[in-house]
Order: sequence, then C-alpha cells, then structure tokens
Amino acid sequence: MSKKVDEAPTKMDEASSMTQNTGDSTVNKEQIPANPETSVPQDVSPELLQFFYKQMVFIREFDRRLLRLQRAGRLGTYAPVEGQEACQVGSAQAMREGDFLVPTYRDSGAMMLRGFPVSSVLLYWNGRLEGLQIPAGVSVFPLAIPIASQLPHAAGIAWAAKLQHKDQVTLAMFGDGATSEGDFHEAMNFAGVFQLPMVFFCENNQYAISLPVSRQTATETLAEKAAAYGFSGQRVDGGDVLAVYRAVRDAIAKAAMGQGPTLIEALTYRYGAHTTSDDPTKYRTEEELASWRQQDPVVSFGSRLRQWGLWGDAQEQQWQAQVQEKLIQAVAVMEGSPPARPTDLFEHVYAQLPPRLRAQKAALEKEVAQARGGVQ
Amino acid sequence: MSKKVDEAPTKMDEASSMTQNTGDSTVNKEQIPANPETSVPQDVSPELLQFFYKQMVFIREFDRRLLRLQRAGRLGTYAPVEGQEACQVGSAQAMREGDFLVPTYRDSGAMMLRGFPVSSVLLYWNGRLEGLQIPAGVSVFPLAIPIASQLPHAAGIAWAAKLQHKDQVTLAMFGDGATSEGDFHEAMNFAGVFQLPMVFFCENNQYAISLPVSRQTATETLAEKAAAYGFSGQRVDGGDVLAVYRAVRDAIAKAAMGQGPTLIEALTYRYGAHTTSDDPTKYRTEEELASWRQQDPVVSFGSRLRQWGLWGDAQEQQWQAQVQEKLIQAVAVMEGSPPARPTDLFEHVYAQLPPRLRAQKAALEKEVAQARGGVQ
Amino acid sequence: MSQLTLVQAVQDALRCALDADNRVILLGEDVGRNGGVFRATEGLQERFGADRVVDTPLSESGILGASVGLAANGMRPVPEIQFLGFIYPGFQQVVAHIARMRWRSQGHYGLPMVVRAPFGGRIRAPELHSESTEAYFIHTPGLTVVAPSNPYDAKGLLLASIEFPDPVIFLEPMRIYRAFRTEVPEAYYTVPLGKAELVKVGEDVTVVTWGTLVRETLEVVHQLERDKGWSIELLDLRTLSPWDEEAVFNSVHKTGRVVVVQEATLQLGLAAEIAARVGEECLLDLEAPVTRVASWDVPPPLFQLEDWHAPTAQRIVNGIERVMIY
Amino acid sequence: MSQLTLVQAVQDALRCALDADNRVILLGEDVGRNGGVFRATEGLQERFGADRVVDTPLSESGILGASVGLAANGMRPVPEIQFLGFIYPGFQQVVAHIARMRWRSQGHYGLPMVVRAPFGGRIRAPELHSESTEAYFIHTPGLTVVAPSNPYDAKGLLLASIEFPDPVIFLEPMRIYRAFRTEVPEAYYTVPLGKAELVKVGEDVTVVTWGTLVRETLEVVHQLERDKGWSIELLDLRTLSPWDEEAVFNSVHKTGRVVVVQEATLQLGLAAEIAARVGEECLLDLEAPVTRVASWDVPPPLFQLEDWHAPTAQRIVNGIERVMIY
Ligand SMILES: Cc1ncc(C[n+]2csc(CCOP(=O)(O)OP(=O)(O)O)c2C)c(N)n1
Ligand SMILES: Cc1ncc(C[n+]2csc(CCOP(=O)(O)OP(=O)(O)O)c2C)c(N)n1
Ligand SMILES: [Mg+2]
Ligand SMILES: [Mg+2]
Repeated sequence: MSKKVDEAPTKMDEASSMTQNTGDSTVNKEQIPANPETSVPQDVSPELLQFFYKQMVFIREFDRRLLRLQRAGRLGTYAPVEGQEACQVGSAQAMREGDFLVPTYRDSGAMMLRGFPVSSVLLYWNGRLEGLQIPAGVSVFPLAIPIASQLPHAAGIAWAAKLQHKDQVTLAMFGDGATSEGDFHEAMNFAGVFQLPMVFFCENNQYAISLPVSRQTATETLAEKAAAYGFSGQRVDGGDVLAVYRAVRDAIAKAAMGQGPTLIEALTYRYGAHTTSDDPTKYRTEEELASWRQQDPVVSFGSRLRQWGLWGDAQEQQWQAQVQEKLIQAVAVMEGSPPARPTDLFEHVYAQLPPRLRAQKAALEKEVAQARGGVQ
Repeated sequence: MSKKVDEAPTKMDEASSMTQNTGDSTVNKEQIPANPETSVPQDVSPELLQFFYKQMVFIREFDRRLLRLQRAGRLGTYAPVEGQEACQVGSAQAMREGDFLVPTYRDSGAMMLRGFPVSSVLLYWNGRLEGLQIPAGVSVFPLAIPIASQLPHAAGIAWAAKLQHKDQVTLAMFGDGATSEGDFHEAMNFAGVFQLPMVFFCENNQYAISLPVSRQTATETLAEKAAAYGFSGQRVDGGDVLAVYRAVRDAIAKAAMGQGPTLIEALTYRYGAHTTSDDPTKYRTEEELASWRQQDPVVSFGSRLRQWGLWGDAQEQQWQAQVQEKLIQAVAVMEGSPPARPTDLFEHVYAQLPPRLRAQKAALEKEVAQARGGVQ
Repeated sequence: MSQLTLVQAVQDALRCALDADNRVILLGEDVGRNGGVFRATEGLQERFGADRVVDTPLSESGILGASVGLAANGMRPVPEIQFLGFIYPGFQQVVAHIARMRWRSQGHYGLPMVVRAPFGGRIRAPELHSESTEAYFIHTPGLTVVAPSNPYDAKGLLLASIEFPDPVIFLEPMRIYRAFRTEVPEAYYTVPLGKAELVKVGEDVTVVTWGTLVRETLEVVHQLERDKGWSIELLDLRTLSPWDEEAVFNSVHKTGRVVVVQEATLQLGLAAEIAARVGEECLLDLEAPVTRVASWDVPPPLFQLEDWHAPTAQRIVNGIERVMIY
Repeated sequence: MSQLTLVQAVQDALRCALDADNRVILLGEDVGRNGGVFRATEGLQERFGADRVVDTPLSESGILGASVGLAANGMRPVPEIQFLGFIYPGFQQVVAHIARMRWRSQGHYGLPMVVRAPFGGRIRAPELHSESTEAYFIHTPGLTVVAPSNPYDAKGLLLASIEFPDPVIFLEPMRIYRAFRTEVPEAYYTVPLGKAELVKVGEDVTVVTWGTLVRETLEVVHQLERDKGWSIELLDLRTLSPWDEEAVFNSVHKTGRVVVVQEATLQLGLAAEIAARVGEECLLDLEAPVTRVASWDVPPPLFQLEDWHAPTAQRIVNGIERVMIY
C-alpha cells in the first residue's frame, strides 16, 4: 500500500499476486477458467451465436456514443460498459421470458437486452425523469446506485416468485466492490436460508473505482464466498460470452427447479474510466489495460464466429449500419424530448399527492412562471 | 417452517439436522469436537485449572443472583449467562494483559474477568449510568446492544494497536445470530484485508432468541464462514473450558505474531431464557435443554478437577462462601448507591456541554425541584 | 366487539389483513414460532402457516431490502423491526429505497408495505430499546409515518396502512401496548391516514401530541382544567407525515395558543416542524410562542433516569402554563 | 498565503493535521492512491504513507465502525464517506455508536474523529449523490455538525474539528468545491466551532443560511438591496449543531424579520428548528412569520430538474419579499 502510483505493476507477470492481500494488482489471468472451443458449439443455435455478437457490438457502439455525448455536454456523469459486453450479453441472454433482472449503473447493456428502451437509457444519463420509466411487461428493476443495496431487493423479488409459485428466476448483477458491503452478505444469506430462485452475477472487473480486488478481499476468488452461505459459487471467463451464457443458463435452470441460488463470478475488465468523472491512469497502468485488450470480448468472439463460418464482412457492415441507425433514433428521441417540466418533480412520489405537496407544487408553478416571465 | 410448536423435536436424535436449513433443531452434539483428557493437562498450571473452575462457579452464582434480583424487581431486563460459563472463562482467561475485550450484553462473565467491576455490572442492569463507568486501565468496551455492531469497533481497535505497534490483541465476542448481520461481514472483511490482530469469538448457543441456528444460515458450521474472508475458522466445544482456553490462547498468539485474525465458534447453550422478558418454552423443548444440561460446563469441569485431584469438598465450600461474600458486597454497593440524579442525564454527552444543553440542564433542575417540592 | 389492549389490537389487525388479502406476508425476527417479542404476532404462524408469517435471519437490512423486492413483485409485506432502534442497520433501505422506489420507477414499482416497529421508552428496557426517532422518517420524502395512541386506532390505522399503496412506517407505542383496553370491533375496519383526532375540545389552548403521550397528556389536561379552569383542546396527530395541518391550524385559529408534546428529543423533533408551520400560517393568531415539550437533547439513558428524560407531567404542565400566562 | 479553492483548502487542512499529529489517519474509499474522487486527499498517501492514508474496502459501516475503534484506542481517524448519500449503510454506526460512545462509557472512550462527506446537489451527478440530509445528524444528540461555505473557513473549521474531543460530521459543499478561491494561510489555524459568521450587516431582515447557499444568497441579497433599498443582514451558520442561537437571536432582535434558506427538503430541515427557536425566544420582536426557503419535500431528482428542487434565486427573493411586505 505504500507504493506510489508510478510504482504500480507494469507487467502482467507482476500482477499475479491476487492471493496476497497486500498486493496492488489485478487477477492473474492464468486463473481464468474455460477455453474457447474451436468447433461450432452444439448447445447453442447459430442464430443465437450471431445474436450474442450483434448485441455485444451494439452495446459497444452504444457505449462509445454515450461517451461522446457526455464529452459534448449532452449527458451527465456516465458509467461506461466497454470491456464487459460479454458479461452483460451472456447473462441477460441466458434469462428466460419473465425472469427478473436487477442491474447496477454499469449494466445498461443487460437492461436493454431485457427490454429497457435504448432511448430511456439515454434519457436517464441525460438527467431526465423520463429515463426512469419502465415499460409495462419489462421485469427490470431501476438501476442501483448505492453499491450492493439492490441485492436484498433481488432476494425479495425471488422470494415473491417462490411464494407465488411463479416460474421466474431473478438475476442480480453487481461488481467486485459490492462484495464488501453488508447488503451483499445479508442478501446471500437470505438466498441460502430461504433457497431462493436467483443468480448472483458478479462482474469482477478487477477494480472498485481505484481499489483493486486484491485489496477488497483477502480471498483468492469471489466465487468461493458462496460457500459461506451454503450454496455454490463458480468463476467464469467474463470475456467469453459463451462461457457466461452457459454458466448463467445452468444456474437459472437449477434455480427454476427449486435447487436454490448460485453465485457466478465473471472475470472481466472495464477498458474505460470508472465513470466520466474518473481518471484511471491514477491507479492502473497502460500495460495492464493493453494486456486485457488483447482478449477483447467483442473482437475475439467475432473472430470465432468467422472461424465457424457464421459471420462475414457483409454481415458486419450491415449490422454496423443497423446499429448506427438505432442509435441515431435513440439520440433523436432524447434530443427531441420537450424540455423537462419542473412540476414533474412531484410526480410519482406518492400514489396520491398529499395536501402539503399539492401546495408546494402550486408554489413551484408560480415560481416558474415568475422566473420565466422575469417577474419578481 | 410449518411445524407448530408442539411438533418441535423432542429428542436429541431428532435434533441432528443442522445441515438442512429447513430444520428446526440445534446442532448435533456428535459434531462437537474435542474429548476431555483423563490425565492432568500439562500445558496449563494446576492453579489456572482451579481458577477456571472457580470463575465458572462465580459466574454461575452471579448469574443466578441477578435473576433473583430481577424477579424481585430490583433489576431491569437481564440477559443470563448460565450454560455459557466455559466460553466466557476460557476465552477471557486466554487473553494477555493489555489485550482488549469487546463484549455483548451476554458477556458479563468475560467482562468481570477482564477487570470490569462486579458492582458495575449490577448497576448497569439496575439501569444506573454508573454501571457504564469503565475503570482506568480496563481495556473493555461497553457491552454492545445492537447485534454485531461491535465487530467493526473491534476491528478498529485491533487496527489501532497494529498502527501503534502495541502488543495487543482484540477479542470480539458475539452470538450465532450476529453472523447474519452486515456488520459481521464488514468487520470480518476488514480483519482479513488488513490482517488485524484479533480473534472473532462466536458463542454459538444455538438460538438467536427463538431462531435456531439452522435457520440463521444454510452452512453447516459458523466456523467455515471465515474462509470467505481469507482466514481460518475453527469449532470448539464451548462446554469445555480447556478447549476454549487453548483455542483462544493459540489464536491470540497467532495474532500477536502478526499472522492475522481467527474465527472461533464455540458450541454452547444458554440454559435460561434469552432475557428475563423471554419465554423459551415457546421455541425449545425440555428434552433438548435436559440433554445439554447433562454436559454442564461447570459441573463437568468440577468433576474433572476432582478426578485430577485438584479439587475437593473443602475447597468447594470455601469458594462458595467467598463467592457469596463477593456477591453480597456487590449487591450492597448497588443497593447503597445514592438515588440517581436526574441531571446526570447531561453528563458525558459531550466533553464540554454546549450552551443549549446547559440551558436544558438548568430547566431540568428547576423541574426536579418543582416536582419534589410539589410546586407547579 | 371485545376489549383489547393495543398490542392485541395490532395482532387482531394483522390477523384481519392476513385473512383479507393473501398477498400480505409478515416477516421479521422472532415473529413466527415465538409470536414476536411483544406477542404482536402471537398465534399467526400457526394459523396462516410459515410461508406467510416468516422468521427471518437477524438481518434488518435484509428484512427491509427483501420487503422492497417482495412488494415490487406482487406481495404486501409487513416487516417487523423488533425495536425502532434496530432499524438503523437497515436505514439505507428505508430512506434510499423504500421511500423512493415508486418515484425511481416513475410509478412502475409502488411499494405497498408497512414497516412495523415499537417505539418510545419508559418500559425499563436496555439501551437502544427506547428510541423516539420518528423525525428521521418524517424528514424523508416518500414515506408516510403513522403512530396510534389507543387500541381502536391501532387496528384501524394498521389496516389502512396495509391497504395503502405506498410504504408506511408504523410506529407502535410500546409503553402502552398493555396499559389499557378499549372496545375494538372484531371486523375489518380502517381509520383514515392523514387525519388527526380531536381528543378533547377546548377554547384557550391547543395541545398537540401523538402516541404514548396522548393519554398522559390528557390526564394533565384534565387536571389543569380542574385546577385552573382553563379550557384545553387536545389533538392526537395519529399520522405524523403527512400530518394534519388543517386540524392544527383550525384549532390554533380558535385558541391562539399551542403546545406540542413529544417524546423525541427536542432539536428537530416533529414539534419543530409544527412550530414552524404554525408560525408561518397562524402568526397573527398567536398570543404566545408555540411551545415545545420534549425529551432533552441527550441520548435516552439507562432506565433509572428515563422518566426524567421524557416529558414529565410537570414539564407538560410547565409548557401549558407558559403559553397561558405569557 | 495562497489562493485556494474549497477542496484545496480541505486537502491543505488534512495535510496540516497529518503533519501536526501522528495519531491522525485518513481512511475511506479511493482516498489513497486515487486521491479521492474529488481530489480532496490528493498527494497525501504519497506524502504520509499508506498506513496513514488508507484505501479501505467498499464498506461504509466498516469504515465508520472501525473509526470508532481507532478513535477509542488512541488514533484520530478522519473517515471519508464518498458522498453523504452513502453514509446511510453506516447510519447505525453514526447514530447508535459514534454519537453515544463517550456517554455510553461515561467519559472513558471519547471519540475524537471527523466524518467527512461532500453534500448538497447541483453538480449534475447521478441519483443519491446530491443529498442534503444534515437534519438526520442534527436531530441526533451527541454529534457536532459542521458545514463550511468558503475555503478559509473550510480549512479552519476542519482543523478545529480534528482537534475537537468529540465526533464531528463535517459536510463539504461539493457544488462550490472549485467554484471560487479565497486567501488561505499555509500555516495551521482554526476557526471556532459553534460560532456563526456575520457575512453582511443589515437592519431590516435577517437571512440565515450555510454551506453552498451562502454565496448564492449573498448575491440575491446584494441584488435586493440595490433594487429595493432594503438593508439585509446575512448569517452563515458554519456549525449546524450546536448552532449559534445567540447570533441568530441577536440579529432578529434587531431586524424583527428572518428568512432561513436551506438546500435540505423543507419538512424538518434545520430551518424548522431555527424557526421554532426564534418563535420561542423572539416572538415579540417578529414583524412577520419566520420564513423558510428550502427544497420541496420530494426526493432530489435526476439532474435536469435539480435546479428547480433546490432553492432558486427566485425562491429566495420570494422568501425575503414575503417577510418584508408582510
Ligand atoms: C454505498 C455506496 N458507497 C459508495 C459508492 C460510490 N461508488 C460508486 S461506484 C463505486 C465502486 C463500485 O465498484 P464495483 O462494485 O466493483 O463496481 P464497478 O463500478 O467496478 O462496476 C463506488 C465506491 C456508492 N455508489 N454506493
Ligand atoms: C441490530 C439488532 N437487531 C435486533 C436486536 C434484538 N435482539 C437482541 S438479542 C437478539 C438475538 C441475538 O442472538 P445471538 O447473536 O445468537 O446472541 P445470543 O442472544 O444468543 O447470545 C435479538 C434479535 C438487537 N439487539 N440488535
Ligand atoms: Mg468493479
Ligand atoms: Mg445465540
């Protein structure tokens, strides 16, 4: 901990001390399990394989677009996804119709896959209340800002499904940093005790803002923490969409059969900053980033698809065009929204506005009129 | 969970399903490790062996006295110790001079062994602020009421010792129920990450008020939870003062050598009610209680001492007389205390009373005078 | 009709709610087999099964957070926090989630749930078992805070709270859990949220209070009316947020004098808000300062001094006298 | 002397404290290598080592609870909570332990510690990063709550807080972390706790505020003085608990009118207590109701509406006009 920034590990070989809790480095990539198959997988349809890739490309383009919009001052703080596309596509796509997603601020990709509108994600980061609206039939929870606090919600959602005998599994997403919060513990314990139909899906992107996972916990893996709650945990290569998909699919199947929860730790890396307010060069090295970039989840899966004969240049161009079209439309929705209405502050705070808030709303209306009329 | 009270397990053989989290029963005693030696132990002096016994007897008599006082209306709610004497004597006695104790409401025995005055414990449960006073030189924290919230304090105390290079280990006590709280998790994690010189000592008395430990967690043991924090956990027979003593002594030695924290789970049972407001017949059976009584920690250790030739009737009588004398004195201190002074409400809230509280204190003085003078 | 204590009325309301709506589920520490440490859920697990009256692990954030998910996914959870002082480890769930989930989902996930917790002191309990910190919740937008003062209201307000589409913090005055009985109909009925009760009509001064202190204050009021000949109006707020401004202002317009009595510590207890609002809306009516009678601004003590911490009869008398002879 | 922003002044104070007293230790999320998400601890780990400026796990209850133990065992911890809204998971540690440990040990374990947290909104941050919930802490006996409004005070108040024998909740107005610079001496100095600052003398009306809003309110005050010819007195509370009653009452005795401006939501924000106390102590001076200008009683919204949630210049003007033309 006494190392200065410029003494940070500069080679991945030096970055292999995850088991020593005084180390500064990220996970040793040799610990990443799984090994991409060379022949076309049999358990997943070609269409789904293509879909994986297409969605990952979409999320990446989406993410980059949002970063540009943010830099142009058209969004507020934004938490980028780049590098974690396989985690989000693999997990969300393994969910069945009616399953419930409980995401964090970094899970826009998964949210959109589960039906949350692209334009709403934009509106959300654009600071618009409209971005909070959840369409009917979409079983996605609002993205959680306070770390780990969504995990007890997920437990409750899963519990409700169990009590109502719904065929519904809840997938809760969270980061490596979340494992240090009390709410992680309490939710895991509820899941174990009540045998809840849910999957704890941890995107271990090696850092919680600046803190490497080696200082977040003294265990070697996060997956092993499941044992403390009487259920099983598993590590997967979060850069491999297929590995993520299979692990989550199986865990959901297990949960749906009444066999209880699973913790999945997906090893991944965020390529960008924690949020647009963050400067990752303060705590990470270029070399470390470059080494993770070599295993880019989107690029590498694209190559595999091509090897398997499931993807080519024409498709790539076509899809890229569609993606850009989709993004342009979403941005247009955002930009075309009428100006935010101040009195919307009062909407949906209660099912019915109590008298005092009605009076406050009226006062605000007056204030707005005054300010706009230049009256004082 | 659908069992009714009268369907609770009635034999210990039925009570062996701790691994099934739907069970209602307490730990299978066959799982309790250790086996009392038949020859005189070599690693512990005869005096210390006698001391163990004497202290256990003292705590038991103390506890029974407090229960009587409570029933007579001279104390408020009280949380009895009976059954857990070996846990408290074995652990507190393994501490070295200067080590720090962080107790709960049920650890009066351990507190007294570490120098907290007997009369203060009485005053505390008598609802007197004087019972909160900690004498100079006594490294004991105020007993914690909110479950598990003392564990981060213990981590901080141990951390301070480490930073100041003090040769001091912190022993934190807590119950089985505490392991479900977020603060247990956060403290354990800090201990693991910062390699703190401390011992987590869990008195697993099988119940958190009415909830059996089999419903508190889906793991088989509590000790195994330590693995989720990168350090080791261990189960001991909490009915065997020697086993507790040795485990804690070794864990303290390890911590003092800079080898980090340990979790110790001591299997025990409270013979009485959770507190004097509780009715344990609502959730436990007579048979279960009786079966634990068969291995009474005080009685069984007394027998061993006699077998080893270290204890006899004369000593027993003499010690009992001393104990009663000590208790009579402590009760006399309590009963002889001058009436509580209302304005003491304001003492020690701040190092220096701010003006507003000085005014409130003056108002209370007036109110007291009025009320006492019958003036309105 | 039967004569019930307040805690029996609570239990009766819970029975009615479990009967009326199978989405209702009770959860918390020791609420099941044990029937609750105050016996508020006695017999309910036997009657409705362990799926509807659930003993949870010792985990307040878990209980409250899981209730968010339960409510969002079709249930109507009624979590119990054993004592109000033990809601603090779950405070984030209350103020960051329970209070805001309807808003955060712009109406999609309303949370019909009721957090029950005994509050207030003076039962000779250990430290932290005697908290009167309703102000934390009253200051939090999105919550509705209710505190009954008698068995009849306890049942009716609790049923109204369970029916309510938004989360309610339901504070039960544990000191009077068994202090007295009133007639409580066996049938399902509700008492409206947001409405104060006019306990006693009067002309000279308005006294506003809630929870435990209603009954104690009424005694003082009767005594003062006898001794001094003053005519005193007494309001029981019943709902603490949103509180019934109309009832309070109307009374103050009439009397021109007001005393608010609370068990919470003085600084920023609800009485501060009432005083501020009365000052804003009724300044010209006021013949004396709005006077607050409260606990001192120090922690609730160990029990031997607790009767001097909370408002004593003497302190209430002093407060009323102060405004009457101003 | 140098010209520093408020966040630089905070950093400078922390440097001074670490220099002056080797019991001082900073801990929190990202405070070390990263230098804090607002750069308030920039360079301090390099300078003082990783034992004194410590990156902790993501664990507010752990950070605050460990600070209790650190303070009780000889250190002077200065934990940082990244944003005030993230203190909620550690709320129990604050209100049940930090606030009461000196009392609970009857003087044996005083806790000299300072919990630093940026507060307030209007920096276009995500949800829950814009909380103004100082009232929770002001209502809690045993705490001292401080909020500077400019760089000079930030350094002096923070050093005074670190010297203070009791726990301080030190709220940093993040909207003005970098908004302007003032002269800040390089040397160690303190600004006394518990004393308001008279920002501007005036005769007709007293305006009380703190934190971010001091500067904004001053602008409104200047404008109204120009436009209307009123003479307005402005007080910056600086310490929110215990707040400087004497300064406020003296000013109100003089002006007979008072407006309190806060970024907290209205109901039971600190302005309520000030209004209640002024009503109690200065009723006969008052020529108009004590008027509160505050955020509406709804959650701080996503950022596009946040400027309409917090007091606008218009709302402050309206408040002052209301009391002036009453
Ligand atoms: C309770 C809480 N504390 C602090 C923060 C501030 N914060 C936002 S993101 C973050 C790091 C989260 O790390 P991780 O869980 O690994 O998720 P990641 O951002 O890497 O996806 C922190 C400390 C917060 N949002 N909530
Ligand atoms: C945070 C908190 N929640 C609830 C309670 C009420 N309560 C007091 S003791 C207890 C059970 C504790 O069980 P355990 O940790 O096993 O300790 P034991 O009493 O068995 O020694 C409960 C729920 C509390 N004191 N603190
Ligand atoms: Mg992370
Ligand atoms: Mg127990």
